[in-house]
Amino acid sequence: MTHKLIALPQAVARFTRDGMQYASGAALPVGADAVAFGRELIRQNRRQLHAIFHSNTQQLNLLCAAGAVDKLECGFTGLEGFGFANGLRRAVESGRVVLEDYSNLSMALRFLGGALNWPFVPATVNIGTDVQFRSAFHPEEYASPRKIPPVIDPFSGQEYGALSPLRPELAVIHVTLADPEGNAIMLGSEWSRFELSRAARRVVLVADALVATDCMRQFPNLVRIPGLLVEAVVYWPFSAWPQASPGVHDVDEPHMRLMNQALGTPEGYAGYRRDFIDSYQTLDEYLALIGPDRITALSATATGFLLDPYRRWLLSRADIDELLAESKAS
Amino acid sequence: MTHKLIALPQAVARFTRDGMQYASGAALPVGADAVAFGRELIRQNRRQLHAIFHSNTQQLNLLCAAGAVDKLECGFTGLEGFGFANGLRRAVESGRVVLEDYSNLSMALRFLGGALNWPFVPATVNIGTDVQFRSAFHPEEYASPRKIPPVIDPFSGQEYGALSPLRPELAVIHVTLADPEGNAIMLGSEWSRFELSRAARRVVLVADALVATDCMRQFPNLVRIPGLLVEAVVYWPFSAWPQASPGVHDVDEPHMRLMNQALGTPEGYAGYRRDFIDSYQTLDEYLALIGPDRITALSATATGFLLDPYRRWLLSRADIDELLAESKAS
Amino acid sequence: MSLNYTRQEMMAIAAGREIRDGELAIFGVGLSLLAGFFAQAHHAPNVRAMTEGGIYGATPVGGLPWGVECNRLCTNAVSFTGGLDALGFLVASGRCEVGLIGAAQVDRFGNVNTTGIWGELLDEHYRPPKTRLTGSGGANDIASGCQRVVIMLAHEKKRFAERVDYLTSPGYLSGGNARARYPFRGGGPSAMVTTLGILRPDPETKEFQLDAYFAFSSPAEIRAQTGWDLQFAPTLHIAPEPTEEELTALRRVDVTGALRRN
Amino acid sequence: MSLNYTRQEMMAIAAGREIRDGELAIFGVGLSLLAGFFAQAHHAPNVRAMTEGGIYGATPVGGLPWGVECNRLCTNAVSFTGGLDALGFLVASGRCEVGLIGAAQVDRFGNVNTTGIWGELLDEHYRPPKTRLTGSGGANDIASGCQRVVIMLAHEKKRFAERVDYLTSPGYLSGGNARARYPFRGGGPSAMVTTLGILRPDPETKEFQLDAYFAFSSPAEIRAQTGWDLQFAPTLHIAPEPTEEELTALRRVDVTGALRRN
Repeated sequence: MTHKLIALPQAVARFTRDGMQYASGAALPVGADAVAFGRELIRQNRRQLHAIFHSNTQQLNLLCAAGAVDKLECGFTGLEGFGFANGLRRAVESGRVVLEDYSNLSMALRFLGGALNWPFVPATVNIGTDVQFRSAFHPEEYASPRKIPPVIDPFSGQEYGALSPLRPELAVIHVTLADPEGNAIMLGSEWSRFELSRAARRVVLVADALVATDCMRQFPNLVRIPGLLVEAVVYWPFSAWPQASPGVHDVDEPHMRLMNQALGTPEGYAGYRRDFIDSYQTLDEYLALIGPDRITALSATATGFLLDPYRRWLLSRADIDELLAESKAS
Repeated sequence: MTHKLIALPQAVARFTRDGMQYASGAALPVGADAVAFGRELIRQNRRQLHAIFHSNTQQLNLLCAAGAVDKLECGFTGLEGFGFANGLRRAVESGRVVLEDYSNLSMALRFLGGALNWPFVPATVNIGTDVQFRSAFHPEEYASPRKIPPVIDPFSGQEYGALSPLRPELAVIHVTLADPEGNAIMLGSEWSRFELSRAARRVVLVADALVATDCMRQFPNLVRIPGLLVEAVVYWPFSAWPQASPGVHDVDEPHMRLMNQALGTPEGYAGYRRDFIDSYQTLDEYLALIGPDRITALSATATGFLLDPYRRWLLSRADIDELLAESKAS
Repeated sequence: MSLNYTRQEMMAIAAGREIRDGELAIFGVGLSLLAGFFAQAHHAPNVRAMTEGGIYGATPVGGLPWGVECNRLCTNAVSFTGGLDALGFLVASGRCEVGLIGAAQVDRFGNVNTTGIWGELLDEHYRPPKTRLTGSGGANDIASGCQRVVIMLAHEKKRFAERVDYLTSPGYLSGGNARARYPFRGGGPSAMVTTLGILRPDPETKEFQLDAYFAFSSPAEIRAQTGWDLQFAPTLHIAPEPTEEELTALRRVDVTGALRRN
Repeated sequence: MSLNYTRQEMMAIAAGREIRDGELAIFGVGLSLLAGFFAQAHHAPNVRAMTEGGIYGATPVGGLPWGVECNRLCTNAVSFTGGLDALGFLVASGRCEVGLIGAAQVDRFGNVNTTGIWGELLDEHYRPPKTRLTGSGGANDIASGCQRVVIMLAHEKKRFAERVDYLTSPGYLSGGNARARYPFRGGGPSAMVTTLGILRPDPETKEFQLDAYFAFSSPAEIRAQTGWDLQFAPTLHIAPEPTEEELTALRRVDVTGALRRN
């Protein structure tokens, strides 16, 4: 069986392009998201992205600050306990990012509709509010007739809302564990990663750790994303940093604040880019940037027991490097 | 925390009634279904059930043979490798059971719609066929305007089908493992048990084995039915017999054939009822009926390794009896 | 004040009192999470708490969670599913009995704005806000689907507006039975719990009226801090101050003392 | 015959040849499962096999599975999900490239009946069938959604009807572009593989014509066993007999010899 491992820079080069619909598969703002993929998007100067984020994360906050996003569809744009997302906020307030608002459920429903290849998704939410009436993509329309148009229930004759399904060109999904064939386990809330993995036209995984396929055979009910849906697997531990990955590491509170503060101004962003995006070339340099002490501290998470059942199948760094060398050779 | 354990006869007495919408949460015909719950329904002479079975199982085959079902909605009425379901077949051909046909996906979608409390569910399947045009519930209508009526997509103006959501009064769901609070783990295909557990107005679990709640805390991503949705938990090992329960036991091939052959005639059913329904009073008598040798053989399933990670949390029979005694006392 | 407590603590306790034992309840992040888990710790031990991330049966460990699926809520959960399950199957469906949401701005009918501040009436042509807020998150879904909703917000005149800049989450829309025009599965907001008191909707008009004020507040102060002509309910009264048991329970939940930094 | 093989084996191999390497493919129970796993064992090692129960990456162990989620398919799966995922997200969506289904009765446009036999034309008033079959199961979903569908059935005159008693799973409906009236995500049946030969639809009319007959059969026999006036395709030919490699691969899959009991 051929494996699907690929290095992060190659994954960005091969699977992304300027102007594409780019979806992130993540937990909520403080949870698991492949923020490192966004750093690499910036390193490769991707522009004019049409971003589809179920909820904001530091990745989106960063991409907005970098000017990499033109259009955005999103259910929640804050950082929960860490306040407003300054990079996103600046970009939206200035009009540089056109943000089409939905709710958290309607984003999930739109992925569901995309996964089923439905023409529309019935909605009992968002209707009757400005989420339905106001469209940033069609600002001249009020009430917008096409953002969440009415649909008539044929059984009762009553009017419901109709959400537009999402089928993003690419979804980059954070998972806790993947095997080299792309079978994946998520620990913690799936949020909408299950539905998104079916809605997206292509799926790339970013995994905290790699395991042997035998782990998947031991826990097939945990494998919510089977390899047959997956194009490529990127191994990048702490890709969610400074956010958390349940079972693996906690949120880096000081860096969450530092980062969000930096993204509040162009100068701050420039400094952040210099220090935390352009300052590493390799995974090891990235991990060194976080720092061994901080990695140790963040890894001492009270959720660590969640990973215990799978540790015996973890692939070593040497195993992984060997597989990656193979894929480079081929 | 108060537990939700209840004995099988009490569960049937408390949660079922003649004429109710009764849904079974099961895998496909050869897989996990709480057949034993159906045996108890017959022992308590439940009648006029409106049965909602995603797929047929030996439970449905039996209930049909027993004359306990008046109306049925179903996606598949066979027994897969074991042929046609003779009890169901007789009941449908004679008109005693009125069977409304759907496909396997449309049953799942109808549970999804029930779980979301939608008025209808868009369909790209079943349309254009007799599954849409013919309604056994409204036999005089052709093409039936209300079984799967058309709905107009507001985005394109094109016509789609509209499935009616299901919100059964009771779902009795087979699970591999439950804790006393009703948190549950299924091994093998969920089929539609996840959606059904949200669509049904009340949920009763029938579990092959009970585990301590710590097992659920170790594997929260496996707990697809949380206790907060569950009314009661029945402990009844081999409840799926003669069908299989992945990780626990294999299908009993000779009994599958014996049972289905018996259900092919009224006399055969009467004998089956005498020998395999009215012939036991307690769980121990039920297990004795299957027979210790057969239990040993069926338990030697090649899927047994799937249960290994959870064995250390299994509650003993003594633990379970103690909990049940408590619930009787209260 | 008979006991030493902060305004934030009073607000969290007042909101927590809105939750009844055994209910299926969804809490947001921050204050509403504390209010919810205070209720569980105090008078609603069997509340079935969930978050919009699909985290069931969890209690916070190690401090106030940074988010609704923060690791501080992942250490003792019995089930993790996802957003479609939590916000869809359990909330939008009408199954969830009570939801707690925050608000940046409300109007007299309990409509909520958490999307942005324009600072002036937005005309038919949409444009970016002066101040972008968080958007709906799960709030619209909770406001649409929960059987009843409790809104929590700081009582400041600019937040209690004649009309919200953007209607993010539905209260009673234009009032009366306007909500019935839409197939929401939930009943609408049952209370606004603010830093100064408690407002409840008139049964007919659905206009929110002052039902209770806190011991450190007054009806006059509240009216002055409300942007519409606030009416007093016939039941107007002083909300009971926190009891010692309540305060103890709340502080057990608020281990890091987030609510004591007034 | 150059090799000793059964008609069932020829049919399974002919159906398996319809599956290409790398495809996402859904197999039903019995013969179609064997055909699918034969393809995987022979010429399509990277076929991405799934069942309608949402079992991924599995190969049968211990004999022909009794069902699509039999324990014989549960011992080495990498993922278990459920029906909504398999039949909805992957099949009805149009994502699945090929599906194999069985049929009790077909018509000239590849419409399938697996619901019941009435033995006479059913009028507008519905009534129970003389012989109840299995209903759709996942077949309607596969026939609606898969990019292409291969229908497998015994070639008997009563099964190849002028009109099916009940249209369970859509072929080309009334022929031509009739299918376009409905928003199916799949393209319709690409072949009927029978116990006697292979039928394929005319590109324009979508009427199924005889494309190949097996070495032990003949166009005349097939026409005699077809209930409509069967046309021969311009490409009519003898289907290649099983090669030794094919037969070895099939028998490795059919460990219990189910197909050798003719």
